[in-house]
Amino acid sequence: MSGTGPDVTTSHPRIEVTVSENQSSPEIEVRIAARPDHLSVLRAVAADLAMRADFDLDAISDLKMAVDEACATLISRANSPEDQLVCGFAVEADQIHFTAHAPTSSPAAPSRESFGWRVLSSLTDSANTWVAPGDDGVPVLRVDLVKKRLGSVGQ
Amino acid sequence: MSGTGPDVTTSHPRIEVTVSENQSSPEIEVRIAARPDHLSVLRAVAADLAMRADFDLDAISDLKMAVDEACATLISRANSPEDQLVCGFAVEADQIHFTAHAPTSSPAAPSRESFGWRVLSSLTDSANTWVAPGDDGVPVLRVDLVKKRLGSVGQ
Amino acid sequence: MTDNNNTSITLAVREVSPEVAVISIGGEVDMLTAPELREAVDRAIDSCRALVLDLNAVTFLGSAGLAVLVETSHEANRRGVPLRLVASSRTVCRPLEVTGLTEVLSTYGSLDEAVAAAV
Amino acid sequence: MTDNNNTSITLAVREVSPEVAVISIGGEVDMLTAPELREAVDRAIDSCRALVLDLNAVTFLGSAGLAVLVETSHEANRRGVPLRLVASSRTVCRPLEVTGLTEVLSTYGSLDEAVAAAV
Ligand SMILES: Nc1ncnc2c1ncn2[C@@H]1O[C@H](COP(=O)(O)OP(=O)(O)O)[C@@H](O)[C@H]1O
Ligand SMILES: Nc1ncnc2c1ncn2[C@@H]1O[C@H](COP(=O)(O)OP(=O)(O)O)[C@@H](O)[C@H]1O
Repeated sequence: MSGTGPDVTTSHPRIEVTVSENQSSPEIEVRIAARPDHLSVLRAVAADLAMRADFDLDAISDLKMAVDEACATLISRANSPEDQLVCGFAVEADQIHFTAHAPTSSPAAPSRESFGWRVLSSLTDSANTWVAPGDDGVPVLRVDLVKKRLGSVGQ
Repeated sequence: MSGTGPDVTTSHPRIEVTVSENQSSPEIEVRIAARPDHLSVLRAVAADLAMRADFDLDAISDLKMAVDEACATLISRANSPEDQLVCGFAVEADQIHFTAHAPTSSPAAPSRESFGWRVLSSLTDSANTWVAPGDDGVPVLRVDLVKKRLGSVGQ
Repeated sequence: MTDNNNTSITLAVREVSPEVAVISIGGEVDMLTAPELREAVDRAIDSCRALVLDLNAVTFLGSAGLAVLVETSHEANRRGVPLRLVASSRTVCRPLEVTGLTEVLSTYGSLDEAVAAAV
Repeated sequence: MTDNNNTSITLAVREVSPEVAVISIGGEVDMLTAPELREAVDRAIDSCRALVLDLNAVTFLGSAGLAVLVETSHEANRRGVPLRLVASSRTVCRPLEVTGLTEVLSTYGSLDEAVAAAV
Protein backbone atom coordinates (compact mmCIF):
# COMPACT_ATOMS: atom_id res chain seq x y z
CA MET A 1 0.00 0.00 0.00
CA SER A 2 1.65 3.22 -1.06
CA GLY A 3 -0.46 5.39 1.30
CA THR A 4 0.12 8.92 0.09
CA GLY A 5 -3.11 10.12 1.70
CA PRO A 6 -3.89 10.72 5.34
CA ASP A 7 -3.87 7.62 7.50
CA VAL A 8 -6.64 7.85 10.04
CA THR A 9 -6.91 4.33 11.36
CA THR A 10 -6.44 5.41 14.95
CA SER A 11 -9.55 5.98 16.96
CA HIS A 12 -8.74 9.59 17.78
CA PRO A 13 -8.52 12.29 15.16
CA ARG A 14 -4.98 13.01 14.09
CA ILE A 15 -3.50 16.21 12.80
CA GLU A 16 -3.84 15.16 9.15
CA VAL A 17 -7.59 14.86 9.44
CA THR A 18 -8.01 18.32 10.87
CA VAL A 19 -5.70 19.79 8.26
CA SER A 20 -7.59 18.03 5.52
CA GLU A 21 -10.89 19.35 6.89
CA ASN A 22 -9.72 22.93 7.00
CA GLN A 23 -7.66 23.15 3.86
CA SER A 24 -9.11 24.54 0.66
CA SER A 25 -12.50 22.92 0.14
CA PRO A 26 -12.61 19.31 -1.13
CA GLU A 27 -13.06 18.90 -4.86
CA ILE A 28 -16.71 18.00 -4.49
CA GLU A 29 -18.93 19.15 -1.68
CA VAL A 30 -22.55 18.11 -1.29
CA ARG A 31 -24.83 19.83 1.21
CA ILE A 32 -28.22 18.34 1.98
CA ALA A 33 -30.91 18.63 4.58
CA ALA A 34 -30.25 15.84 7.12
CA ARG A 35 -33.07 13.61 5.86
CA PRO A 36 -33.00 9.89 4.96
CA ASP A 37 -34.58 10.52 1.55
CA HIS A 38 -31.37 12.28 0.46
CA LEU A 39 -29.15 9.27 1.13
CA SER A 40 -29.59 7.96 -2.39
CA VAL A 41 -28.13 11.08 -3.98
CA LEU A 42 -24.99 10.68 -1.84
CA ARG A 43 -24.69 7.06 -2.94
CA ALA A 44 -25.06 8.18 -6.56
CA VAL A 45 -22.23 10.68 -6.14
CA ALA A 46 -20.00 8.10 -4.42
CA ALA A 47 -20.67 5.55 -7.15
CA ASP A 48 -20.00 7.99 -9.98
CA LEU A 49 -16.70 9.13 -8.49
CA ALA A 50 -15.50 5.62 -7.67
CA MET A 51 -16.41 4.44 -11.15
CA ARG A 52 -14.52 7.25 -12.81
CA ALA A 53 -11.56 6.64 -10.49
CA ASP A 54 -11.42 3.07 -11.86
CA PHE A 55 -12.45 1.35 -8.63
CA ASP A 56 -13.58 -2.22 -9.26
CA LEU A 57 -17.23 -3.18 -8.77
CA ASP A 58 -16.72 -4.51 -5.24
CA ALA A 59 -14.86 -1.37 -4.19
CA ILE A 60 -17.60 0.83 -5.70
CA SER A 61 -20.21 -1.14 -3.78
CA ASP A 62 -18.16 -0.87 -0.57
CA LEU A 63 -17.77 2.89 -0.87
CA LYS A 64 -21.49 3.36 -1.54
CA MET A 65 -22.30 1.30 1.52
CA ALA A 66 -19.76 3.09 3.73
CA VAL A 67 -20.95 6.56 2.67
CA ASP A 68 -24.56 5.48 3.19
CA GLU A 69 -23.77 4.12 6.65
CA ALA A 70 -21.80 7.21 7.70
CA CYS A 71 -24.53 9.59 6.54
CA ALA A 72 -27.33 7.48 8.01
CA THR A 73 -25.53 7.79 11.35
CA LEU A 74 -25.13 11.56 10.97
CA ILE A 75 -28.80 11.92 10.01
CA SER A 76 -30.08 9.80 12.90
CA ARG A 77 -28.02 11.84 15.38
CA ALA A 78 -28.84 15.29 13.99
CA ASN A 79 -31.03 17.66 15.98
CA SER A 80 -33.66 18.03 13.28
CA PRO A 81 -34.25 17.25 9.60
CA GLU A 82 -33.51 20.94 8.94
CA ASP A 83 -29.91 20.50 10.04
CA GLN A 84 -27.43 20.60 7.21
CA LEU A 85 -25.33 17.56 6.41
CA VAL A 86 -22.13 18.54 4.60
CA CYS A 87 -20.20 15.88 2.65
CA GLY A 88 -16.83 16.27 0.96
CA PHE A 89 -15.40 13.90 -1.64
CA ALA A 90 -11.77 14.16 -2.68
CA VAL A 91 -10.44 11.88 -5.40
CA GLU A 92 -6.75 11.45 -4.56
CA ALA A 93 -4.00 9.51 -6.34
CA ASP A 94 -4.95 6.02 -5.17
CA GLN A 95 -7.97 6.58 -2.95
CA ILE A 96 -11.17 8.49 -2.31
CA HIS A 97 -11.26 10.53 0.87
CA PHE A 98 -14.74 11.18 2.23
CA THR A 99 -15.58 13.58 5.05
CA ALA A 100 -18.97 14.48 6.45
CA HIS A 101 -20.37 16.44 9.33
CA ALA A 102 -23.66 17.59 10.80
CA PRO A 103 -24.79 19.14 14.08
CA THR A 104 -25.60 16.46 16.61
CA SER A 105 -27.91 16.10 19.58
CA SER A 106 -25.58 13.60 21.31
CA PRO A 107 -22.34 14.91 22.78
CA ALA A 108 -20.73 11.46 22.42
CA ALA A 109 -19.52 9.96 19.14
CA PRO A 110 -21.27 6.75 17.98
CA SER A 111 -19.97 3.59 19.60
CA ARG A 112 -17.28 1.83 17.62
CA GLU A 113 -18.82 -1.45 18.79
CA SER A 114 -22.15 -0.92 17.04
CA PHE A 115 -23.05 -3.09 14.08
CA GLY A 116 -23.16 -0.10 11.77
CA TRP A 117 -19.69 1.13 12.69
CA ARG A 118 -18.20 -2.34 12.45
CA VAL A 119 -19.62 -2.72 8.95
CA LEU A 120 -18.34 0.71 7.99
CA SER A 121 -14.84 -0.06 9.29
CA SER A 122 -14.74 -3.36 7.47
CA LEU A 123 -15.69 -1.65 4.20
CA THR A 124 -13.04 1.08 4.26
CA ASP A 125 -9.28 1.29 4.67
CA SER A 126 -9.65 3.87 7.39
CA ALA A 127 -12.64 5.19 9.34
CA ASN A 128 -12.86 7.74 12.07
CA THR A 129 -15.58 9.64 13.91
CA TRP A 130 -15.59 12.26 16.63
CA VAL A 131 -17.62 15.13 18.09
CA ALA A 132 -16.19 18.63 18.24
CA PRO A 133 -17.82 21.98 18.97
CA GLY A 134 -18.80 23.85 15.81
CA ASP A 135 -18.36 27.56 15.09
CA ASP A 136 -21.32 28.47 17.27
CA GLY A 137 -20.40 26.04 20.06
CA VAL A 138 -23.07 23.51 19.01
CA PRO A 139 -21.62 19.97 18.96
CA VAL A 140 -20.84 18.70 15.47
CA LEU A 141 -20.42 15.01 14.66
CA ARG A 142 -17.74 14.29 12.06
CA VAL A 143 -16.90 11.20 10.04
CA ASP A 144 -13.77 10.69 7.96
CA LEU A 145 -13.34 7.70 5.62
CA VAL A 146 -10.63 6.59 3.23
CA LYS A 147 -11.26 3.97 0.57
CA LYS A 148 -8.26 2.90 -1.49
CA ARG A 149 -8.57 1.80 -5.11
CA LEU A 150 -6.65 -1.36 -4.32
CA GLY A 151 -7.30 -1.73 -0.63
CA SER A 152 -6.88 -4.65 1.71
CA VAL A 153 -10.64 -4.79 2.27
CA GLY A 154 -12.46 -8.00 1.36
CA GLN A 155 -9.77 -9.09 -1.11
CA MET B 1 -49.80 23.03 -16.18
CA SER B 2 -50.47 23.92 -12.57
CA GLY B 3 -47.28 25.97 -12.16
CA THR B 4 -46.93 26.40 -8.41
CA GLY B 5 -43.17 27.00 -8.74
CA PRO B 6 -41.40 30.10 -9.96
CA ASP B 7 -42.07 30.96 -13.59
CA VAL B 8 -38.92 32.23 -15.19
CA THR B 9 -39.68 31.94 -18.87
CA THR B 10 -38.90 35.58 -19.50
CA SER B 11 -35.41 36.36 -20.66
CA HIS B 12 -34.65 38.71 -17.78
CA PRO B 13 -34.47 37.53 -14.18
CA ARG B 14 -37.65 38.17 -12.26
CA ILE B 15 -38.14 38.69 -8.59
CA GLU B 16 -39.05 35.05 -7.99
CA VAL B 17 -35.70 33.89 -9.23
CA THR B 18 -33.78 36.19 -6.95
CA VAL B 19 -35.95 35.27 -4.00
CA SER B 20 -35.45 31.61 -4.69
CA GLU B 21 -31.68 32.14 -4.93
CA ASN B 22 -31.48 33.93 -1.62
CA GLN B 23 -33.94 32.02 0.47
CA SER B 24 -32.83 29.24 2.81
CA SER B 25 -30.42 27.06 0.86
CA PRO B 26 -31.84 24.66 -1.74
CA GLU B 27 -32.41 21.12 -0.52
CA ILE B 28 -29.33 19.83 -2.28
CA GLU B 29 -26.30 21.92 -3.04
CA VAL B 30 -23.27 20.61 -4.92
CA ARG B 31 -20.05 22.60 -5.08
CA ILE B 32 -17.30 21.53 -7.46
CA ALA B 33 -14.17 22.95 -8.99
CA ALA B 34 -15.17 24.35 -12.40
CA ARG B 35 -13.68 21.46 -14.38
CA PRO B 36 -15.24 19.35 -17.17
CA ASP B 37 -14.33 16.08 -15.43
CA HIS B 38 -16.87 16.90 -12.71
CA LEU B 39 -19.82 17.18 -15.12
CA SER B 40 -20.65 13.49 -14.76
CA VAL B 41 -21.26 13.79 -11.03
CA LEU B 42 -23.77 16.57 -11.64
CA ARG B 43 -25.54 14.42 -14.21
CA ALA B 44 -25.62 11.58 -11.68
CA VAL B 45 -27.24 13.84 -9.08
CA ALA B 46 -29.78 15.16 -11.59
CA ALA B 47 -30.67 11.64 -12.71
CA ASP B 48 -31.04 10.31 -9.18
CA LEU B 49 -33.33 13.18 -8.14
CA ALA B 50 -35.46 13.03 -11.27
CA MET B 51 -35.82 9.27 -10.92
CA ARG B 52 -36.92 9.52 -7.31
CA ALA B 53 -39.31 12.34 -8.24
CA ASP B 54 -40.98 9.91 -10.66
CA PHE B 55 -39.94 11.72 -13.84
CA ASP B 56 -40.30 9.48 -16.89
CA LEU B 57 -37.20 8.29 -18.75
CA ASP B 58 -37.37 11.04 -21.38
CA ALA B 59 -37.72 13.73 -18.73
CA ILE B 60 -34.79 12.27 -16.76
CA SER B 61 -32.68 12.29 -19.91
CA ASP B 62 -33.74 15.89 -20.67
CA LEU B 63 -32.85 17.12 -17.19
CA LYS B 64 -29.45 15.41 -17.31
CA MET B 65 -28.74 17.03 -20.65
CA ALA B 66 -29.93 20.47 -19.56
CA VAL B 67 -27.88 20.38 -16.34
CA ASP B 68 -24.86 19.20 -18.30
CA GLU B 69 -25.28 21.96 -20.87
CA ALA B 70 -25.76 24.67 -18.24
CA CYS B 71 -22.70 23.59 -16.28
CA ALA B 72 -20.55 23.10 -19.37
CA THR B 73 -21.35 26.73 -20.23
CA LEU B 74 -20.49 27.91 -16.71
CA ILE B 75 -17.23 25.94 -16.77
CA SER B 76 -16.17 27.19 -20.19
CA ARG B 77 -16.78 30.79 -19.11
CA ALA B 78 -15.13 30.55 -15.67
CA ASN B 79 -11.87 32.37 -15.02
CA SER B 80 -9.95 29.24 -14.05
CA PRO B 81 -10.50 25.58 -13.18
CA GLU B 82 -10.03 26.60 -9.55
CA ASP B 83 -13.22 28.66 -9.62
CA GLN B 84 -16.07 27.14 -7.70
CA LEU B 85 -19.23 26.08 -9.51
CA VAL B 86 -22.20 25.98 -7.12
CA CYS B 87 -25.32 24.01 -8.11
CA GLY B 88 -28.63 23.88 -6.26
CA PHE B 89 -31.32 21.26 -6.82
CA ALA B 90 -34.77 21.73 -5.34
CA VAL B 91 -37.37 19.02 -5.76
CA GLU B 92 -40.69 20.88 -5.71
CA ALA B 93 -44.27 19.62 -5.97
CA ASP B 94 -44.37 19.04 -9.72
CA GLN B 95 -40.93 20.10 -10.90
CA ILE B 96 -37.21 20.21 -10.26
CA HIS B 97 -35.71 23.67 -9.95
CA PHE B 98 -32.00 23.86 -10.78
CA THR B 99 -29.79 26.87 -10.17
CA ALA B 100 -26.08 27.22 -10.77
CA HIS B 101 -23.48 29.94 -10.70
CA ALA B 102 -19.76 30.46 -11.09
CA PRO B 103 -17.46 33.45 -11.47
CA THR B 104 -17.10 34.38 -15.12
CA SER B 105 -14.46 35.99 -17.29
CA SER B 106 -17.05 37.41 -19.71
CA PRO B 107 -19.24 40.30 -18.53
CA ALA B 108 -21.98 39.28 -21.00
CA ALA B 109 -24.33 36.35 -20.56
CA PRO B 110 -24.12 33.56 -23.18
CA SER B 111 -26.04 34.28 -26.37
CA ARG B 112 -29.54 32.86 -26.39
CA GLU B 113 -29.02 32.15 -30.07
CA SER B 114 -26.19 29.66 -29.56
CA PHE B 115 -26.81 25.99 -30.30
CA GLY B 116 -26.18 25.06 -26.69
CA TRP B 117 -28.70 27.51 -25.29
CA ARG B 118 -31.32 26.59 -27.85
CA VAL B 119 -30.94 22.93 -26.91
CA LEU B 120 -31.10 23.78 -23.23
CA SER B 121 -34.28 25.85 -23.70
CA SER B 122 -35.92 23.12 -25.71
CA LEU B 123 -35.20 20.58 -22.96
CA THR B 124 -36.65 22.56 -20.04
CA ASP B 125 -39.90 24.30 -19.20
CA SER B 126 -38.05 27.46 -18.29
CA ALA B 127 -34.44 28.55 -18.70
CA ASN B 128 -32.74 31.77 -17.79
CA THR B 129 -29.19 33.10 -17.59
CA TRP B 130 -27.65 36.40 -16.56
CA VAL B 131 -24.50 37.98 -15.19
CA ALA B 132 -24.54 39.89 -11.91
CA PRO B 133 -21.72 41.15 -9.70
CA GLY B 134 -20.86 38.76 -6.87
CA ASP B 135 -20.12 39.63 -3.23
CA ASP B 136 -16.62 40.79 -4.10
CA GLY B 137 -17.67 42.64 -7.26
CA VAL B 138 -16.38 39.87 -9.56
CA PRO B 139 -18.96 39.08 -12.27
CA VAL B 140 -20.89 35.88 -11.63
CA LEU B 141 -22.74 33.98 -14.35
CA ARG B 142 -26.01 32.42 -13.22
CA VAL B 143 -28.31 29.84 -14.78
CA ASP B 144 -31.79 28.98 -13.59
CA LEU B 145 -33.75 26.02 -15.00
CA VAL B 146 -37.13 24.50 -14.28
CA LYS B 147 -38.08 21.03 -15.49
CA LYS B 148 -41.64 19.92 -14.81
CA ARG B 149 -42.54 16.29 -14.17
CA LEU B 150 -45.20 16.51 -16.84
CA GLY B 151 -43.91 19.31 -18.97
CA SER B 152 -44.79 20.43 -22.45
CA VAL B 153 -41.31 19.54 -23.66
CA GLY B 154 -40.99 16.96 -26.43
CA GLN B 155 -44.39 15.41 -25.64
CA MET C 1 -46.82 -3.27 -5.37
CA THR C 2 -46.96 0.45 -5.93
CA ASP C 3 -46.62 2.72 -8.95
CA ASN C 4 -44.32 4.86 -6.97
CA ASN C 5 -41.40 2.52 -7.34
CA ASN C 6 -38.71 5.16 -7.47
CA THR C 7 -39.34 6.85 -4.17
CA SER C 8 -39.53 3.53 -2.31
CA ILE C 9 -38.91 -0.14 -2.64
CA THR C 10 -41.27 -2.47 -4.46
CA LEU C 11 -42.70 -5.40 -2.53
CA ALA C 12 -44.61 -8.21 -4.22
CA VAL C 13 -45.99 -10.84 -1.85
CA ARG C 14 -47.42 -14.13 -3.12
CA GLU C 15 -47.97 -17.74 -2.06
CA VAL C 16 -46.14 -20.16 -4.36
CA SER C 17 -47.47 -23.27 -2.68
CA PRO C 18 -49.75 -23.68 0.36
CA GLU C 19 -48.36 -21.48 3.12
CA VAL C 20 -45.03 -20.84 1.36
CA ALA C 21 -44.80 -17.07 1.00
CA VAL C 22 -42.43 -15.35 -1.42
CA ILE C 23 -41.67 -11.65 -1.07
CA SER C 24 -39.90 -10.20 -4.09
CA ILE C 25 -38.11 -7.02 -3.17
CA GLY C 26 -36.93 -4.38 -5.62
CA GLY C 27 -35.12 -1.06 -5.29
CA GLU C 28 -32.86 0.43 -2.66
CA VAL C 29 -33.20 -0.93 0.88
CA ASP C 30 -31.77 1.76 3.12
CA MET C 31 -32.61 3.71 6.28
CA LEU C 32 -35.62 5.22 4.46
CA THR C 33 -37.15 2.06 3.04
CA ALA C 34 -36.12 -0.67 5.53
CA PRO C 35 -39.17 -0.07 7.81
CA GLU C 36 -41.45 -0.80 4.86
CA LEU C 37 -39.66 -4.10 4.25
CA ARG C 38 -39.80 -4.89 7.96
CA GLU C 39 -43.55 -4.42 8.02
CA ALA C 40 -44.18 -6.62 4.98
CA VAL C 41 -41.98 -9.37 6.37
CA ASP C 42 -43.60 -9.24 9.81
CA ARG C 43 -47.03 -9.53 8.22
CA ALA C 44 -46.03 -12.47 6.01
CA ILE C 45 -44.26 -14.44 8.74
CA ASP C 46 -47.47 -14.42 10.79
CA SER C 47 -49.31 -16.59 8.31
CA CYS C 48 -46.82 -18.80 6.50
CA ARG C 49 -45.09 -22.11 7.05
CA ALA C 50 -41.98 -21.05 5.12
CA LEU C 51 -40.75 -17.65 3.92
CA VAL C 52 -38.63 -16.82 0.86
CA LEU C 53 -37.20 -13.32 0.39
CA ASP C 54 -36.18 -12.76 -3.23
CA LEU C 55 -33.51 -10.06 -3.17
CA ASN C 56 -32.50 -10.25 -6.81
CA ALA C 57 -34.05 -6.93 -7.82
CA VAL C 58 -32.54 -5.08 -4.85
CA THR C 59 -30.27 -2.31 -6.14
CA PHE C 60 -28.78 -1.29 -2.80
CA LEU C 61 -28.63 -3.14 0.52
CA GLY C 62 -27.44 -1.06 3.45
CA SER C 63 -27.07 -1.96 7.10
CA ALA C 64 -30.69 -1.03 7.88
CA GLY C 65 -31.71 -3.68 5.35
CA LEU C 66 -29.21 -6.20 6.72
CA ALA C 67 -30.62 -5.61 10.21
CA VAL C 68 -34.13 -6.48 8.93
CA LEU C 69 -32.75 -9.73 7.49
CA VAL C 70 -30.99 -10.62 10.77
CA GLU C 71 -34.01 -9.83 12.90
CA THR C 72 -36.30 -11.74 10.55
CA SER C 73 -33.95 -14.69 10.77
CA HIS C 74 -34.14 -14.62 14.58
CA GLU C 75 -37.92 -14.36 14.50
CA ALA C 76 -38.15 -17.19 11.94
CA ASN C 77 -35.97 -19.40 14.17
CA ARG C 78 -38.17 -18.70 17.19
CA ARG C 79 -41.26 -19.69 15.22
CA GLY C 80 -39.68 -22.66 13.47
CA VAL C 81 -40.42 -21.08 10.07
CA PRO C 82 -37.68 -21.78 7.50
CA LEU C 83 -36.32 -18.54 6.00
CA ARG C 84 -34.61 -18.65 2.60
CA LEU C 85 -32.99 -15.75 0.74
CA VAL C 86 -32.55 -15.51 -3.02
CA ALA C 87 -29.32 -13.62 -3.63
CA SER C 88 -27.22 -13.90 -6.75
CA SER C 89 -26.38 -10.34 -7.80
CA ARG C 90 -23.14 -8.78 -6.67
CA THR C 91 -25.14 -5.83 -5.29
CA VAL C 92 -26.76 -8.12 -2.75
CA CYS C 93 -24.05 -10.74 -2.21
CA ARG C 94 -21.27 -8.26 -1.47
CA PRO C 95 -22.95 -6.73 1.65
CA LEU C 96 -23.93 -10.20 2.90
CA GLU C 97 -20.36 -11.43 2.50
CA VAL C 98 -18.63 -8.37 3.92
CA THR C 99 -20.77 -8.61 7.07
CA GLY C 100 -20.36 -12.37 7.38
CA LEU C 101 -24.11 -12.88 7.05
CA THR C 102 -23.77 -15.54 4.34
CA GLU C 103 -22.62 -17.80 7.22
CA VAL C 104 -25.77 -17.17 9.21
CA LEU C 105 -28.50 -16.86 6.58
CA SER C 106 -29.53 -19.49 4.02
CA THR C 107 -28.99 -18.00 0.60
CA TYR C 108 -29.78 -19.55 -2.79
CA GLY C 109 -28.81 -18.61 -6.33
CA SER C 110 -32.33 -18.78 -7.74
CA LEU C 111 -35.93 -18.53 -6.66
CA ASP C 112 -36.60 -22.13 -7.74
CA GLU C 113 -33.85 -23.50 -5.52
CA ALA C 114 -35.00 -21.39 -2.58
CA VAL C 115 -38.62 -22.48 -2.96
CA ALA C 116 -37.64 -26.14 -3.36
CA ALA C 117 -35.56 -25.92 -0.17
CA ALA C 118 -38.32 -24.09 1.70
CA VAL C 119 -41.03 -26.66 1.04
CA MET D 1 -9.67 0.83 -26.91
CA THR D 2 -8.25 1.65 -23.52
CA ASP D 3 -8.34 -0.03 -20.13
CA ASN D 4 -9.24 3.24 -18.64
CA ASN D 5 -12.80 3.13 -19.87
CA ASN D 6 -14.38 4.89 -16.91
CA THR D 7 -12.53 8.17 -17.07
CA SER D 8 -13.10 8.50 -20.80
CA ILE D 9 -15.02 7.08 -23.70
CA THR D 10 -14.11 3.84 -25.41
CA LEU D 11 -13.43 3.96 -29.13
CA ALA D 12 -13.02 0.81 -31.21
CA VAL D 13 -12.16 1.43 -34.86
CA ARG D 14 -12.30 -1.37 -37.45
CA GLU D 15 -12.81 -1.93 -41.17
CA VAL D 16 -15.83 -4.16 -41.81
CA SER D 17 -15.33 -4.29 -45.56
CA PRO D 18 -12.70 -2.61 -47.77
CA GLU D 19 -12.61 1.06 -46.80
CA VAL D 20 -15.81 0.94 -44.73
CA ALA D 21 -14.78 2.06 -41.25
CA VAL D 22 -16.88 1.42 -38.15
CA ILE D 23 -16.20 3.33 -34.95
CA SER D 24 -17.99 1.84 -31.94
CA ILE D 25 -18.31 4.42 -29.22
CA GLY D 26 -18.98 3.68 -25.56
CA GLY D 27 -19.41 5.81 -22.45
CA GLU D 28 -20.36 9.41 -21.86
CA VAL D 29 -19.75 11.86 -24.70
CA ASP D 30 -19.60 15.26 -23.08
CA MET D 31 -17.44 18.39 -22.99
CA LEU D 32 -14.59 16.31 -21.54
CA THR D 33 -14.61 13.41 -23.97
CA ALA D 34 -15.95 14.93 -27.22
CA PRO D 35 -12.45 16.05 -28.40
CA GLU D 36 -11.29 12.43 -28.21
CA LEU D 37 -14.21 11.35 -30.39
CA ARG D 38 -13.51 14.21 -32.77
CA GLU D 39 -9.93 13.12 -33.21
CA ALA D 40 -10.80 9.47 -33.88
CA VAL D 41 -13.47 10.46 -36.40
CA ASP D 42 -11.16 12.90 -38.20
CA ARG D 43 -8.51 10.23 -38.49
CA ALA D 44 -10.94 7.61 -39.81
CA ILE D 45 -12.63 9.88 -42.34
CA ASP D 46 -9.23 10.53 -43.96
CA SER D 47 -8.86 6.95 -45.13
CA CYS D 48 -12.30 5.47 -45.67
CA ARG D 49 -14.90 5.37 -48.40
CA ALA D 50 -17.80 5.17 -45.92
CA LEU D 51 -18.01 5.79 -42.18
CA VAL D 52 -20.34 4.19 -39.61
CA LEU D 53 -20.52 5.53 -36.07
CA ASP D 54 -22.06 2.97 -33.74
CA LEU D 55 -23.53 4.95 -30.82
CA ASN D 56 -25.33 2.07 -29.13
CA ALA D 57 -22.98 1.87 -26.14
CA VAL D 58 -23.07 5.63 -25.56
CA THR D 59 -24.46 6.30 -22.07
CA PHE D 60 -24.69 10.10 -22.38
CA LEU D 61 -24.75 12.35 -25.44
CA GLY D 62 -24.44 16.05 -24.70
CA SER D 63 -24.29 19.00 -27.05
CA ALA D 64 -20.50 18.74 -27.39
CA GLY D 65 -21.06 15.23 -28.76
CA LEU D 66 -23.90 16.39 -31.00
CA ALA D 67 -21.64 19.12 -32.38
CA VAL D 68 -19.03 16.47 -33.33
CA LEU D 69 -21.74 14.55 -35.18
CA VAL D 70 -22.92 17.66 -37.03
CA GLU D 71 -19.41 18.73 -37.99
CA THR D 72 -18.54 15.20 -39.08
CA SER D 73 -21.64 15.15 -41.21
CA HIS D 74 -20.60 18.41 -42.92
CA GLU D 75 -17.08 17.10 -43.48
CA ALA D 76 -18.41 13.80 -44.82
CA ASN D 77 -20.67 15.70 -47.27
CA ARG D 78 -17.74 17.78 -48.49
CA ARG D 79 -15.73 14.63 -49.15
CA GLY D 80 -18.58 12.59 -50.59
CA VAL D 81 -18.13 9.97 -47.85
CA PRO D 82 -21.43 8.48 -46.69
CA LEU D 83 -21.89 8.82 -42.91
CA ARG D 84 -24.25 6.46 -41.08
CA LEU D 85 -25.12 6.44 -37.39
CA VAL D 86 -26.29 3.43 -35.40
CA ALA D 87 -28.70 4.72 -32.77
CA SER D 88 -31.40 2.66 -31.13
CA SER D 89 -31.15 3.32 -27.39
CA ARG D 90 -33.31 6.01 -25.85
CA THR D 91 -30.16 7.57 -24.35
CA VAL D 92 -28.92 8.37 -27.84
CA CYS D 93 -32.17 8.83 -29.75
CA ARG D 94 -33.65 11.35 -27.33
CA PRO D 95 -30.92 14.00 -27.79
CA LEU D 96 -30.96 13.48 -31.56
CA GLU D 97 -34.73 13.93 -31.65
CA VAL D 98 -34.93 16.88 -29.27
CA THR D 99 -32.37 18.76 -31.37
CA GLY D 100 -33.98 17.82 -34.67
CA LEU D 101 -30.82 16.05 -35.79
CA THR D 102 -32.65 12.85 -36.80
CA GLU D 103 -33.84 14.93 -39.79
CA VAL D 104 -30.30 15.77 -40.86
CA LEU D 105 -28.30 12.66 -40.00
CA SER D 106 -28.84 9.14 -41.35
CA THR D 107 -29.60 6.91 -38.39
CA TYR D 108 -30.16 3.14 -38.38
CA GLY D 109 -31.48 0.77 -35.74
CA SER D 110 -28.68 -1.76 -36.05
CA LEU D 111 -25.06 -1.99 -37.11
CA ASP D 112 -25.93 -4.46 -39.89
CA GLU D 113 -28.43 -2.08 -41.47
CA ALA D 114 -26.00 0.83 -41.22
CA VAL D 115 -23.16 -1.16 -42.79
CA ALA D 116 -25.43 -2.49 -45.53
CA ALA D 117 -26.53 1.07 -46.33
CA ALA D 118 -22.96 2.37 -46.24
CA VAL D 119 -21.53 -0.08 -48.74
N1 LIG E 1 -23.73 -9.49 12.66
C1 LIG E 1 -24.82 -8.80 12.35
N2 LIG E 1 -25.27 -8.84 11.10
C2 LIG E 1 -26.34 -8.15 10.74
N3 LIG E 1 -27.04 -7.38 11.55
C3 LIG E 1 -26.65 -7.32 12.80
C4 LIG E 1 -25.51 -7.98 13.28
N4 LIG E 1 -25.34 -7.67 14.58
C5 LIG E 1 -26.34 -6.84 14.88
N5 LIG E 1 -27.13 -6.64 13.81
C6 LIG E 1 -28.32 -5.83 13.75
O1 LIG E 1 -27.95 -4.47 13.79
C7 LIG E 1 -28.75 -3.78 14.71
C8 LIG E 1 -27.91 -2.97 15.64
O2 LIG E 1 -26.98 -3.81 16.33
P1 LIG E 1 -26.00 -3.26 17.44
O3 LIG E 1 -24.74 -4.07 17.44
O4 LIG E 1 -26.74 -3.19 18.74
O5 LIG E 1 -25.59 -1.83 16.93
P2 LIG E 1 -26.28 -0.42 17.10
O6 LIG E 1 -25.59 0.21 18.24
O7 LIG E 1 -25.95 0.20 15.75
O8 LIG E 1 -27.76 -0.56 17.29
C9 LIG E 1 -29.56 -4.80 15.46
O9 LIG E 1 -30.91 -4.53 15.16
C10 LIG E 1 -29.14 -6.14 14.94
O10 LIG E 1 -30.24 -6.91 14.53
N1 LIG F 1 -28.76 22.23 -35.27
C1 LIG F 1 -27.57 21.84 -34.77
N2 LIG F 1 -27.45 20.57 -34.36
C2 LIG F 1 -26.31 20.13 -33.85
N3 LIG F 1 -25.22 20.88 -33.70
C3 LIG F 1 -25.29 22.14 -34.12
C4 LIG F 1 -26.45 22.68 -34.63
N4 LIG F 1 -26.22 23.96 -34.90
C5 LIG F 1 -24.95 24.20 -34.56
N5 LIG F 1 -24.39 23.08 -34.07
C6 LIG F 1 -23.05 22.91 -33.61
O1 LIG F 1 -22.91 23.57 -32.38
C7 LIG F 1 -21.72 24.33 -32.38
C8 LIG F 1 -21.99 25.71 -31.91
O2 LIG F 1 -22.98 26.32 -32.72
P1 LIG F 1 -23.38 27.86 -32.54
O3 LIG F 1 -24.83 28.01 -32.93
O4 LIG F 1 -22.41 28.73 -33.23
O5 LIG F 1 -23.35 28.05 -30.98
P2 LIG F 1 -22.18 28.44 -29.98
O6 LIG F 1 -22.34 29.91 -29.81
O7 LIG F 1 -22.56 27.62 -28.78
O8 LIG F 1 -20.85 28.05 -30.56
C9 LIG F 1 -21.16 24.33 -33.77
O9 LIG F 1 -19.92 23.68 -33.69
C10 LIG F 1 -22.14 23.54 -34.62
O10 LIG F 1 -21.50 22.51 -35.32
